[in-house]
Amino acid sequence: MGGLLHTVLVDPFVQMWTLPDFFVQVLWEGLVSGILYALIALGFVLIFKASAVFNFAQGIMVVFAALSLVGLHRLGVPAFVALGLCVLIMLALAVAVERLVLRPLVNQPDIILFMATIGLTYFLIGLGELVFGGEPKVMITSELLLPTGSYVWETLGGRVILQQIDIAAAVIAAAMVAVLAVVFQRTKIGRALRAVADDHQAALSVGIALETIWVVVWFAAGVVALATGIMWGARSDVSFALQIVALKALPVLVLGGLTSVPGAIMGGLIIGIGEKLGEIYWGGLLGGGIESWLAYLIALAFLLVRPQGLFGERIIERV
Amino acid sequence: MLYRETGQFKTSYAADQAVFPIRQDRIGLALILLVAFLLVPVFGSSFFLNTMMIPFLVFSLATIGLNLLLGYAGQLSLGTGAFMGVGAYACYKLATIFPDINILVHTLLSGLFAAGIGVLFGLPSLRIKGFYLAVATLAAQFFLDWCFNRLPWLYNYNPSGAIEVPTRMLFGVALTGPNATPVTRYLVLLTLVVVMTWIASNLVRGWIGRSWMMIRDMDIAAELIGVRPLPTKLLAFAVSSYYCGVAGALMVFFWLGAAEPPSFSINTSFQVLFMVIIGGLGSLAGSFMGAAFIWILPVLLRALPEMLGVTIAAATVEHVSLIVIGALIIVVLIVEPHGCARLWQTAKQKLRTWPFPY
Amino acid sequence: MRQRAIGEVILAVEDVSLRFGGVRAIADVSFDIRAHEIRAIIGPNGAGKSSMLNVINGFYRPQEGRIVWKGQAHRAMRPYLAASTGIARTFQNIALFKGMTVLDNLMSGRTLKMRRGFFWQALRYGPALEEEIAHRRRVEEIIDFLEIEHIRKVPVGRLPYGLQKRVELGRALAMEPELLLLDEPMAGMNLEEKEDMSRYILEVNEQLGTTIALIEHDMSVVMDLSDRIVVLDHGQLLADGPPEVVSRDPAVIEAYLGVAH
Amino acid sequence: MRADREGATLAVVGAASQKPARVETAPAPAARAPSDLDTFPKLLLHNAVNWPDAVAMREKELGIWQAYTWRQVAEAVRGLALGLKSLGLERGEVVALIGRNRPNWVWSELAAHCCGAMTVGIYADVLAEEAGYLLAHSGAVVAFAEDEEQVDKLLEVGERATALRWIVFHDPRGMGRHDHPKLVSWAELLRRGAALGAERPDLFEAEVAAGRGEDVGILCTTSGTTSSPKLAMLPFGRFLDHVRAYLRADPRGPEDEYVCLLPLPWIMEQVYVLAMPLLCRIRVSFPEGQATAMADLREIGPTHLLLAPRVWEQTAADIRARMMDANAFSRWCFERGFAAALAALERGRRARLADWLLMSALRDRLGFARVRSAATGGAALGPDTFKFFLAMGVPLRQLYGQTELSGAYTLQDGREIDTDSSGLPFDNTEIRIVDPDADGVGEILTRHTGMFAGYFRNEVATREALTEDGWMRTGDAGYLDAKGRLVVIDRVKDIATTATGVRFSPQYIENKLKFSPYIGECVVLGQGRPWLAAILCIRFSMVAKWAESRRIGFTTYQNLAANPDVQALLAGEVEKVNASLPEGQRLARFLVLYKELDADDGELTRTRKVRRNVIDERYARLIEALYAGEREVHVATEVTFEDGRKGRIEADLVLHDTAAGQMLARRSA
Repeated sequence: MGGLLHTVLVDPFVQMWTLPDFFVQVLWEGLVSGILYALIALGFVLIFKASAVFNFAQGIMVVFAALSLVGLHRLGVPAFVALGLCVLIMLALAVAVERLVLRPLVNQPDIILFMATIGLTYFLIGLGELVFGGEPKVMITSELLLPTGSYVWETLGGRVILQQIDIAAAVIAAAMVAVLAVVFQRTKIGRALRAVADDHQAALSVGIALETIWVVVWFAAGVVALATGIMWGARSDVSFALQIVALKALPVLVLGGLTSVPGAIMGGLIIGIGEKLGEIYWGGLLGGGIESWLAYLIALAFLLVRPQGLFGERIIERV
Repeated sequence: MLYRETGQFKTSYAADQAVFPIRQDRIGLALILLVAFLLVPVFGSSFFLNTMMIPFLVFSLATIGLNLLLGYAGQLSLGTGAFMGVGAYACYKLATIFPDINILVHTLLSGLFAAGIGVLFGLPSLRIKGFYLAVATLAAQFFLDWCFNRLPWLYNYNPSGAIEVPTRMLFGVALTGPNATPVTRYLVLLTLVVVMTWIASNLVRGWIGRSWMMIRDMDIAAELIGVRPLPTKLLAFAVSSYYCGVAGALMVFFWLGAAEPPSFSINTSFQVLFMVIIGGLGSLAGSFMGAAFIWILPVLLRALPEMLGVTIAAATVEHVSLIVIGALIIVVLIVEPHGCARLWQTAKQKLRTWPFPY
Repeated sequence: MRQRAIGEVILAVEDVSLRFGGVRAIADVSFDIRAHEIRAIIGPNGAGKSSMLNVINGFYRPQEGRIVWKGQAHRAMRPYLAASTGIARTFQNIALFKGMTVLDNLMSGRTLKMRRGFFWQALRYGPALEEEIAHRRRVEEIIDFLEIEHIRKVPVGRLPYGLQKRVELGRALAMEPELLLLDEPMAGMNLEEKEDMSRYILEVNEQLGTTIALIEHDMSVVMDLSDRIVVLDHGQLLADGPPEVVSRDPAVIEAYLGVAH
Repeated sequence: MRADREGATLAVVGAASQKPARVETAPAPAARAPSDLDTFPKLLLHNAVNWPDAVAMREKELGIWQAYTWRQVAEAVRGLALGLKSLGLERGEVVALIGRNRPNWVWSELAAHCCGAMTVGIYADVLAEEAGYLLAHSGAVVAFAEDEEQVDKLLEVGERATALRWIVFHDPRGMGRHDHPKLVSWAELLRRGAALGAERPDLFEAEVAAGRGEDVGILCTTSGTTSSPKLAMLPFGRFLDHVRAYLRADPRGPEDEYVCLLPLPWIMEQVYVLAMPLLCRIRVSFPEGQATAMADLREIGPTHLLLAPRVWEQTAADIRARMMDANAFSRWCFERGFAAALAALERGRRARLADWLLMSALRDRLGFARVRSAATGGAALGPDTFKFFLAMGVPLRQLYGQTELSGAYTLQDGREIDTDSSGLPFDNTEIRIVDPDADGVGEILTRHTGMFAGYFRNEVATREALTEDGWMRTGDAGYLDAKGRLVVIDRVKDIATTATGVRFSPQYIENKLKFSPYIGECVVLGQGRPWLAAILCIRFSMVAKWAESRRIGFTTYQNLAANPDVQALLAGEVEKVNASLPEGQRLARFLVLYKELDADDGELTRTRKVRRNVIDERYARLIEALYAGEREVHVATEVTFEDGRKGRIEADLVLHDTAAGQMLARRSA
């Protein structure tokens, strides 16, 4: 018994202390995957805030965007033209979703809209595989002028290896969040979007049609998805396996609160780092692979304490 | 049009509360049962039974299970696949540890294990609602999935990581295993599904079902009427998981013959969830319709090119059918968000009142 | 006028205070309800009337004070305790189960009285069916009493407001409560519906001896129905007494009658 | 004096079915020994002994149909009768009953008969004043009241009903507040009866045995259109004898079902709900309440049906109203189906396809699927409504009779389509036409074996009603056609002649108008006037629907009726009717009234016949304006609202000229 307690409660920390460079490496890995989780969660939050739709298709949108980019490039389209085309594709997708899915389903219960986005997921998977083929592809990292090498940071008596692409990802993610923040704080459409999250009527009074807002947020989510897809694709490769990883965004979301942008970012980082630490230092005890569920368990434990999430608003029940 | 109800009057509450108070409905049900028990086994090919009817029945049962939880008690779960897996692995373990006890007993017992696990993961439902709860059940899904992969004891250390169904007999007839005929498996499955559907319909019509619906429709009012949320929700989780667990056991023992963890993955959870939604929340009959729609339609879609004599690459067919199914789901949700059951209800109401509109 | 024996104090609210965050909803209020009486709670909007009912049936936990219910003192009531010991209520904004029929809504009021366990429920045979039918019969009597025969199998969501109010009263009655809390039972009703509702309330009170506490804005209804009136304003007790006394209380007239009407 | 008796008329009219009525195979048991079974109580006990476990009646109560066997009915009646004896009820005294249609009414009535008392039924919706008159006039000593509402009514008239000793109430709800020495609860009555029964076990049987066929059982109110109701005395023996004749004309038996929808005090419901079940054991079912009546009727699926003309009219109007909301396909089916069925009807056939596809469904939706014999009575039914139901396959037949003559005594045989006559007289009935004019039309006089024994406490009226040799003056004008069928034109008094000498029947034209789905009630004027005019009331439900479909806003009956579009709609309907009338009988002017004609205002009788004298008096100003050629008239009047409150209505009414009217005006100019 004492031995078990020792293995669980003492050993991992001893390891962290004795191999600090490795610990920092783990933290960095966790942080990077956390950023990617956060980006996917960000797409969810944007859409949920504006239309109360729990967009299950966010994960596949990431895959779809990345696939389109690689696919277009393979057809001989120059990289940046392909990137531009992909942005247009995401816009077209946003418009199509608003017209064909959201508008006819307006005022339906949440679960129905949720299911519709799963339907959308199937559709996009089928479409993506049909057009671009199902096999994994390599992201056109260098063509997009993204760095590929790695820095070696000699510190704490050891070495920490930082992939340049990861640093780029962090920078781009930060930039994207900053841009979004500016857009939402400073523009009319941003104000409308914030209003709509509280009250649909109030949003109308801002003078922008609900439909427009929906298109905008789905487009924004699409762009976020494209960026996420590039980053993620550059780290591994572009395949449909990504969509299961995208499910990780769910615990991130509940941890952060479904409607909170800072929550999504914080949640992403917490989950990313927590998961990596757990896997490296404790996973071995359970035979490994605990990464697949640890995030959910962390989120679940957290929810039991704070049901509305980290940044969610407190629910007061009334009769 | 078809309905003629003049002169059908009830002289007792029992008759008034019957599931099918209208004579024409009772005749219809009798016909369906007749077809299912007689015509399908006699005329159905092995292929038809194996690829359509048997999976349809398995999924119908799982759908009823999830529908009890989601449609009646209003608790969203994304862990159906895992709960089915618990039933399957429990049944497998029971069947190998106690080989002399009848496999049907094991099947029914295995549901209890799923129920226990279901209750455990249902505990957070007291504090968490809606999508937040869905994430809690996802924890169950991924955790259990991991268990199926990483605990070799569960699959008896089989190097392939799969569970393989042993042959089990009843009255000298092979019920499970490679020697069991599709007709035998179909009939056993059908009988179980009919009985369990009957039990589910009993439950939802009594105070238990009403308590679930009270929690679903307005949990605060339910509480003030004296329904304690936690036991009520946990009972819903338990019963639902039991049904899913039995469905999982049946899936392996009477349909697949062998199974690996992917059979109980998140995709299965979503598939069953779709069956519930497309079939109709809070409708047992809808569960069957949903299972038929989501299972049989893709099978047909895949078979379609062949039937038309067109040769298309299998992968392409697969992709196109995904596109079609995804689009169809959205279309069905738009046309009737309450699912096939509501569609049927509406149609039936029209038939009952025709030529009047109401 | 009416012949009922008003009995002992059945419920006492003692020095109850309730806060939401920094907002004070009820401030140090005490009053009592006697068996078999009709007790009105009145006051302007936001006076804390509904909160008071929520405290009595345990939906809100007051920060201070206690509730003495049938001789038992409670720091705070609990919804289940309240329901199982005979407190039923209706809600200002109708809290019916929208997806269920009128009949099922009324049957839901019988849930606490149904004893047959899971096994019998699953079979729905023998004792379970007998029990179900016995309760159905009781519910049918309520349907007869409230004259809602024509809608018994209609989902409540489809009913007009007045009928929903009536069904909600029926659900509370199905619980066979000793104390019935009615939160604005006549809000939004026309004259005829109000008269019907008044008649039902009186008959419940007279024939079943049910104690009734009600919140109502229509002063003529309050004056006609109630034996004693509690007046709340900004969470504080303003007056307490028979209708004729309360209606002449200058503080009440100023705070409530004078302003609201 | 004739006017005095017109209330006695039970109107008439019905039509034929294609199906021959089923011939009853088993002879009615009563037929074996009619001489012994000459009272209701004796028949009741006879049935209870011979068929104790057969269902006699059902009531939908607490959501399900509760059945009562003949034994249970007899037991209940026994308990009540003993209770009545314990209250001191003597033979020959009168018991009044008021309330809605329920088995307990029937039991109470039979219990009173067992005690040798006479019963008088009072319509549940009468005002206290009228109830008071009936109680005082009949000298009732015991009154059965359904519930608090009826008790209040009876207590309100307490001083006038000096003979009234006891009021037995059935429903105890709300009665806790009442503390009146005359009040006895149903339970208390049974308790007292049980005590008396224990004391004198054979009292009940002795009382029943003491009854004689000559005893008057029922005092049936005649619905006077001009005066206070009179009470026709109907002795058991004669009444039963006449109902046997009815059953020979329209056989029915223990397998048949009837649903009691019409008010029980009405003579025909006494025939259908009291006498017929006793004689042939047709089962009677009582609906749960007003709101569920038609749904309950459908559940039971009666084989025999009797509805008032206005119910048939309302049903036909409802069918058309519901079809207005149907989709194009259903409407097409409906229109094609009816066109085919009506065409076939004219040729004396049935449109099989239409019947199979459409009519059988319609009959089922309405609950008429099992109806083998449907009748209409109480007033005239318009020929178009009549054909409408025949086309639907409902074997509707017109009957004709009077309260004084134990109800109906002519009935169509249903073998051919006949929208004019009221059919052949029963085999016990003689009909004579007196003072026929050139067309053979004269007053109808009738005599049969089931005639009343005079009006209760009204010798004068009795003498006026009967001729020296015992014929009843019906006050109706009519003739016997070549086949011996009776054709009723109208009330003798109501057959009107214009100043220009044109004879017309206002009722005939009114019925034509009322076939329009938009016209609810109407009064045709013209007696002694140069031309005809009409006062119309909209059929609110239909016009409201029509208005909604055209986005015409309205809040009340009054402003809907006053809407110019609605007025134009009605003008169109009037023109349609005018087109089907001979030139001299066309309406020249009309107005649309601001309210519905209402029994509570005395404008209609309780059986919803127009009281012309009341109309003439109340709306004199409007009528004058019509004939003075004014274009608009201002009215200010008092009305009674649904909930009994009185109020004032002020309105400006537009008076319309029809095309015929304009032509007349041009001619006279």
